[in-house]
Amino acid sequence: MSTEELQAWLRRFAELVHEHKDELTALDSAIGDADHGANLDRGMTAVLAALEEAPPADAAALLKKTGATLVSKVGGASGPLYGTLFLRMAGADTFPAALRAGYEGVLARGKAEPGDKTMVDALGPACDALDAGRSVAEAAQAAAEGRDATVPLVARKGRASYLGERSAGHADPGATSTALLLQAAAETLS
Amino acid sequence: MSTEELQAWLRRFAELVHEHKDELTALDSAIGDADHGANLDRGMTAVLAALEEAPPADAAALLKKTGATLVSKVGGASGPLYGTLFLRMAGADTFPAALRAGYEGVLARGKAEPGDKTMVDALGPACDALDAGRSVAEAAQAAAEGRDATVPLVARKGRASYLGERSAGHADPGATSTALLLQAAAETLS
Amino acid sequence: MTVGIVVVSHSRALADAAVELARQMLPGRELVVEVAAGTEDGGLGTDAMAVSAAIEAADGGEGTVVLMDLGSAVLSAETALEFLPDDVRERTTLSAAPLVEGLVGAVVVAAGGATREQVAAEAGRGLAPKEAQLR
Amino acid sequence: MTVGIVVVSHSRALADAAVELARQMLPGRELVVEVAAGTEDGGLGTDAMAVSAAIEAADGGEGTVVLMDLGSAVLSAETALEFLPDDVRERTTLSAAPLVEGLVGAVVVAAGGATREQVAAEAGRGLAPKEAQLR
Ligand SMILES: Nc1ncnc2c1ncn2[C@@H]1O[C@H](COP(=O)(O)OP(=O)(O)O)[C@@H](O)[C@H]1O
Ligand SMILES: Nc1ncnc2c1ncn2[C@@H]1O[C@H](COP(=O)(O)OP(=O)(O)O)[C@@H](O)[C@H]1O
Ligand SMILES: [Mg+2]
Ligand SMILES: [Mg+2]
Ligand SMILES: [Mg+2]
Ligand SMILES: [Mg+2]
Repeated sequence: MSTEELQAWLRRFAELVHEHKDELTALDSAIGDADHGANLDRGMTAVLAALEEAPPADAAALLKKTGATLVSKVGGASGPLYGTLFLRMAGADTFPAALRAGYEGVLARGKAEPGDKTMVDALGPACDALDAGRSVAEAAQAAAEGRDATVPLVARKGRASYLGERSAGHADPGATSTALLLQAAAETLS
Repeated sequence: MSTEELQAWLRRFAELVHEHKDELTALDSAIGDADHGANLDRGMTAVLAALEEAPPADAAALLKKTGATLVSKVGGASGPLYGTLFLRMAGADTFPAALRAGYEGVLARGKAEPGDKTMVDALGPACDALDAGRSVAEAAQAAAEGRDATVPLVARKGRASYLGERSAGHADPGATSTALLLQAAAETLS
Repeated sequence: MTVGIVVVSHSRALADAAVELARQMLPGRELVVEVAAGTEDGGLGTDAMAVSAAIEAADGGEGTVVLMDLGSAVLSAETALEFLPDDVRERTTLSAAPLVEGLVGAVVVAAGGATREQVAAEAGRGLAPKEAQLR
Repeated sequence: MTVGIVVVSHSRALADAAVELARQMLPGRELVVEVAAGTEDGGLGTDAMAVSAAIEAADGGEGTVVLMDLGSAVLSAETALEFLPDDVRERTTLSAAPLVEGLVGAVVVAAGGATREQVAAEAGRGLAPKEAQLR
C-alpha cells in the first residue's frame, strides 16, 4: 500500500460518497435519522482537506490522520466506526491485512455481529474474499452482495434497531457506504 | 371557616412568605436548589392576585382556586404539595378537619413519611394537635417544633435526598414554610 | 391515530432540545409531541396546569405517554391528572423512563403505530443501547 | 479536588440545559462539568476529539465520570479514550446512567467530595426518585 495509492483510494471514496450522498441519506431516512450521507460527506471532505493541508509522511500517518479526522467530523455512529477502521489499518503491511485489522477494530468498537444489519455485513465478506486470495474487485463485489443481503434483516445495532421489525425491507446505510469504500478500492488499488 | 377568615389567613401567609423569602431560599440553598422562597413567594403572589381578580363565592371555591393556582405557579415540588393541601381542604367543614384532609393529600401526593425531612414533619404535628382539641396557636407551636426537629434528620424525599448524610444539620425549607402557614393560621383563624 | 407523547421538564430548553433530538428519528413522519416545561417567566420549574393542557393537546384518542425529568416533575404530572377529563386521564401513562433516552425510543415506536403500553415499554428500555455498548 | 463530570450529547442545547438544571443543585458550590456536544457546525452529532478534550479539561487528578445521551455517543466516548494519556484514561468512567437524571445526582455527590465510583453509582441510581414517586 503506497501513500499515493491510499490517497487515490480516499479521494475516490470521497467522490463516491459525495455522489451518493442523497441516496445514503434516503436510506438512513427510512431506518434512522436521515444523516448518513451528510455525515460521511462532511467527514471525507474534512479528510481530504486535512491531507491537503499537511501531507502525511507515510501510509501509516495517512491512515491515522484519516481515522482521527473521521472520529471527529462525521458526527454519527459511522464516525467512530470508520475512524477506528482507518486507525487500525495503520499497523498492517498489505491491504488485506490492513482491512482485516480495521474490520476487527469495527467489531470491537461497535460490538455488532454479522447479521445485525450494519456496515459489518459489507465489510466482513470483503475481508473474507481478500483473505481467500481474491482480487480487490472481487472483494468489492462481496461487499455489494453483503449490502444487498442487509435488506431483509432486522437491525440489532445502531439507530435502526429502535425500529425493530420495521427496519426490514431497507438496505443498511452503513453497509451501503462500505460497499462504496470497497468499490473505490477496486478502482484505485492494485 | 368563613371565606373572610380564610382570605385573611392566606394574606398573612403570603406576607410571612414574602418576609421570610430569603431565609427559605437560604435553607433550600443548603440542601436543595435555592428556590423555595422564590417559588412560594411567586405562588402566593399569584394566589392573592387570582382571589382579587375573581372573588370566590364561598370557602370551598376559595380553597380550590388557591390550590389550583399553587400547582401552576410555584414551579417546585412544593407547588403540587401545597396545592394539593388546599385542594383537599375544600371538602371539610372545620379547620382541623380541613387541615387533616389536606395533610392526607400531601402524604398521598408526595409519598413521604414522617421523619423523611419534609413539610410533612411540620404539618403532621399541627394536625395531631388540632385533632387533640388544642388551639390553632398550639398547632402552630407544634409545627414549629416539627420544623426544628427536621434539623438533625437525613432527607429521604425531594431534592435534599440527593445529599444523603450531608442533608443533616439544616432545617427543611418546606417544613419551615409550613410552620409559617400555621403561624399565619394562629394569627387569623379563631 | 397514534399515541401522543408529552415531555415534562423543569427546563424549556432541555425539553425542546430533547424533542429535537428525538424528532430526528422521524424524518418525514408525523407525531404529536407536546412539551410542558419551565415556569411562566422562563425559569426552571414545572406547572401542573401546563402539563394537563399538554396531555389534552397530545391525546388524539389513543392516549399519551408522559416522560418527566425529575421527581418534582412527577408530582406535577400526577397533580395534572386530577384536572383531566376521566377518559383522557384513563389513557394517560406516566413513565419513569429516562427522559432523553426513553423519548427517542418512544417517538419511534409511537410513530410506527404502537399501543400506549408498547410505547411506554419502549421508553422504559431507553438505557439498553448504552448498556449494551458499554458492556 | 473533586471528580470531574463530562456530558456528551448529540445536542449542544440539550447538554447545556442539562448542566444548567444540574448546577441548580450546587448553589454557591464549585464543580467542573465539561460539555462535548454537537457537531462543529452546530448540528446534531458527537465528536470523539471534543470528548477527549472535555475529559482532559474535567480531570483534575481525581478522574471523571462521563455521561452520554445515546448509543452513538458511547461510541464516540469509547473512541475518545484512545486519545487520552494513559493516566487520564485509567481514571475515566463511562457511565450508562440516564443523562439528565444521572447528572443531577452525580453533580451533587461529586461536589460533596465523593470518589469516582461513588459518583458513577449515584448517577446509576438516577431513575430511583421518579420510580419511587410513581410506585
Ligand atoms: N454498533 C454498530 N456497529 C457497527 N455498525 C454500526 C453500529 N451502529 C451503527 N452502525 C452503522 O452506522 C450506520 C449509521 O451511520 P450514521 O447515520 O452516520 O450514524 P447515526 O446512526 O449515529 O446517525 C448504520 O447504517 C450502521 O451501518
Ligand atoms: N415527596 C415529598 N413529600 C413531601 N414534601 C416534599 C416532597 N418533596 C419535596 N418536599 C418538600 O418541598 C420542599 C422543597 O420545595 P421547593 O424548593 O419549592 O421545590 P423543589 O425541591 O422542587 O425546588 C422540601 O423542603 C420539602 O419540604
Ligand atoms: Mg444516521
Ligand atoms: Mg445521526
Ligand atoms: Mg427548591
Ligand atoms: Mg426547584
